[in-house]
Amino acid sequence: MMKKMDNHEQLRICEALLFASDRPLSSIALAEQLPEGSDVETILDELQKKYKSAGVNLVELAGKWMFQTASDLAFLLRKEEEKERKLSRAAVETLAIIAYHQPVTRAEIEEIRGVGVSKGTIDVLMEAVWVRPLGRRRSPGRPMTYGTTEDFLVQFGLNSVKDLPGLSELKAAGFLDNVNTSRLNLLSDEEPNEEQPDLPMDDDESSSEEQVIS
Amino acid sequence: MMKKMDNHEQLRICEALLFASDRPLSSIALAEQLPEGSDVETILDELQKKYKSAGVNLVELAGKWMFQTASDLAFLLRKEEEKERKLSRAAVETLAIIAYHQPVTRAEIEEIRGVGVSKGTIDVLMEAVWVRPLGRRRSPGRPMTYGTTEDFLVQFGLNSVKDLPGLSELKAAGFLDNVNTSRLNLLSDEEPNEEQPDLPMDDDESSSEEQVIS
Amino acid sequence: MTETIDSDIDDFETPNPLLSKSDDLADDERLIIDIDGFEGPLDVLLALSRTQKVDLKQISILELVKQYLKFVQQARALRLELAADYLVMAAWLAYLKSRLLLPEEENEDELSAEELAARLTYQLERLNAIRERAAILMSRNQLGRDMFARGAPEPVIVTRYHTYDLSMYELLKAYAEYKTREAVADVRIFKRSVYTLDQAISRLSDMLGLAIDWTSLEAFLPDDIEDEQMAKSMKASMFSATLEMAKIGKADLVQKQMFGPLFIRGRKQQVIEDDEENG
Repeated sequence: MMKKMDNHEQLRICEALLFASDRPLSSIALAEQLPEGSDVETILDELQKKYKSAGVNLVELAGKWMFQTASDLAFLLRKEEEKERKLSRAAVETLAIIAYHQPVTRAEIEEIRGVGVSKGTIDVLMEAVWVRPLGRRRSPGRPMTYGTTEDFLVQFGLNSVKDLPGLSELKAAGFLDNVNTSRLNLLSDEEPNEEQPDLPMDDDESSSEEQVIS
Repeated sequence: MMKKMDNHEQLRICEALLFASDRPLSSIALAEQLPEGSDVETILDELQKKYKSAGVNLVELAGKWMFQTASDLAFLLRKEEEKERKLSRAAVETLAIIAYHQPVTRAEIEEIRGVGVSKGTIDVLMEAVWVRPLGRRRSPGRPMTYGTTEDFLVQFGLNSVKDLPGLSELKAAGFLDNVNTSRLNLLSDEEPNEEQPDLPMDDDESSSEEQVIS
Repeated sequence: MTETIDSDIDDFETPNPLLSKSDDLADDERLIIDIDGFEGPLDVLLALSRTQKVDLKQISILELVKQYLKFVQQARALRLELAADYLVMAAWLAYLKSRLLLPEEENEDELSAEELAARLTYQLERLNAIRERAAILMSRNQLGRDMFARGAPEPVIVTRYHTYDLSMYELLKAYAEYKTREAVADVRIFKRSVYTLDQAISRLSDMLGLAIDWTSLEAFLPDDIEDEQMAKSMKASMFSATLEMAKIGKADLVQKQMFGPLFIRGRKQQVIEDDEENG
């Protein structure tokens, strides 16, 4: 049907598909709609430039692409009346710990916060589809580990968890080292955190991409 | 705050508002978001021109404005999916009876099967393009007769319905193992279609080509 | 940023107002404890550390320990229920305090007081760091709040076609099954010609009256039966009848050789008695 499709036509197709969607689309999904051999990356690059100063921008989120309103117009579009997801302090803190430490167990979250995680906290984050179980860790008790979702990245405008603000500083300061979850760790005479050979990541359930942080 | 807003900025705002809106917006609604004295109509005109040859167009519908996928790209939003379905037992049996007894009316199929044939059963066979109406019988009520199609022959690798194995061949092939042959012979029809003198084909509606069988 | 976000940040950044440093108040008074406002002992320690007005790294752990122990003391004085977490921390801090105050003994097996203190500092710093990141994260422009996706997405409409597959085998099997069913359904059982046992007994009784001497069973059978099946049935029933008659004592039976003819003779007296009974 489309034996000879010029660049402009390919751009229009990507434009239409991305415009029609309210979710990010992968370049692979876009390529499927283009003639074989099309250079999707270049087209996306052109498209991004085309919309650079428009009221709508093409952004890369969670490794995918979507149009969204320009961030500088937020003052105009912000929906105050929209029920703001009012997260508790504990939930926000737990979300941050999960984002920066993923894959992380509940015990580790508790250790970092120095207090028990109430049952509802992780539930709320899962309900918001910002957090999901990543699989069980291969350690005694096989505890569940948690990580963030694609929705989380999209919501907070991140292309990947590697783009979390201040990630490298946290890492450099040693704050993302393994968390010693023995509750008596302050009293124990062992070096904190050094040896945790019993907590290798579980990779049968969680995909490797989730482990970018550690 | 926006004391001096240039035309481009106003255009961006309209662009973002129209993009983010879940329904078409009137120029009045748009004007409310712009500095007083803004010329919304001109802005909309410009915006429409900007998107004229894009993958999305700005269209006016019932006096309101909205973005819409360019009509020549609408095909992108339509997908056709093939899904294989299984025929019910009743459908397979009905198909077999139609094949062996065509042209046959629904009432005759019911009589042969000893059970009612639902409308859906023949519909499914027609959807599969294996069965089609052959015409009406010249008998009271002028019932529709059914027969098999070209597609049916192709599906089963037959040159003609006469190539369907007869009862004795079925028996030899082991299909009728549990049946007393003498009794079967008593009931014999069973070269397919050969003797159907009491079922003259209707030829006012069905063209002769449809009477491949008789 | 929205006000909501600002208040989120406030939650993290400002110490609990009840703990905030107000120099015009005595210690006892400003340490009015609102346990509900804290998220565990580390949270309390972080809040207390802010009163030192120095970077966490430079904080005086000894001072912090004293503050915490005082905090717990106050809570107890006010009979506030403290969660176990707070008490475990208090116990550990008391231990740390003693270690910090006593001259260090060289002990290879134990961590030094400084190392223990460093460990506490590390935990406080780590929690503080993640809180700062949480605040930054929440203050980012968010989709659905600051930026928006297409409000009226145009869905991809999927039309499904159904395809069917059927093999010749399945088709023939279905036809064969129907044929089989039809054959089975068509079995008719005809009424067989049967000479019943009752009929035979009645016939035998009547005829035994006439035959006082030994008579062959064959003689009791009618010779005008053309239906072979009927004849067989009659023979069988008559045989059964003789056995029945012999059993109730109305007849005697004799067979001189294997497969030889069967001879029957009526028993008169019994018949009479029987007649009396019947009468």
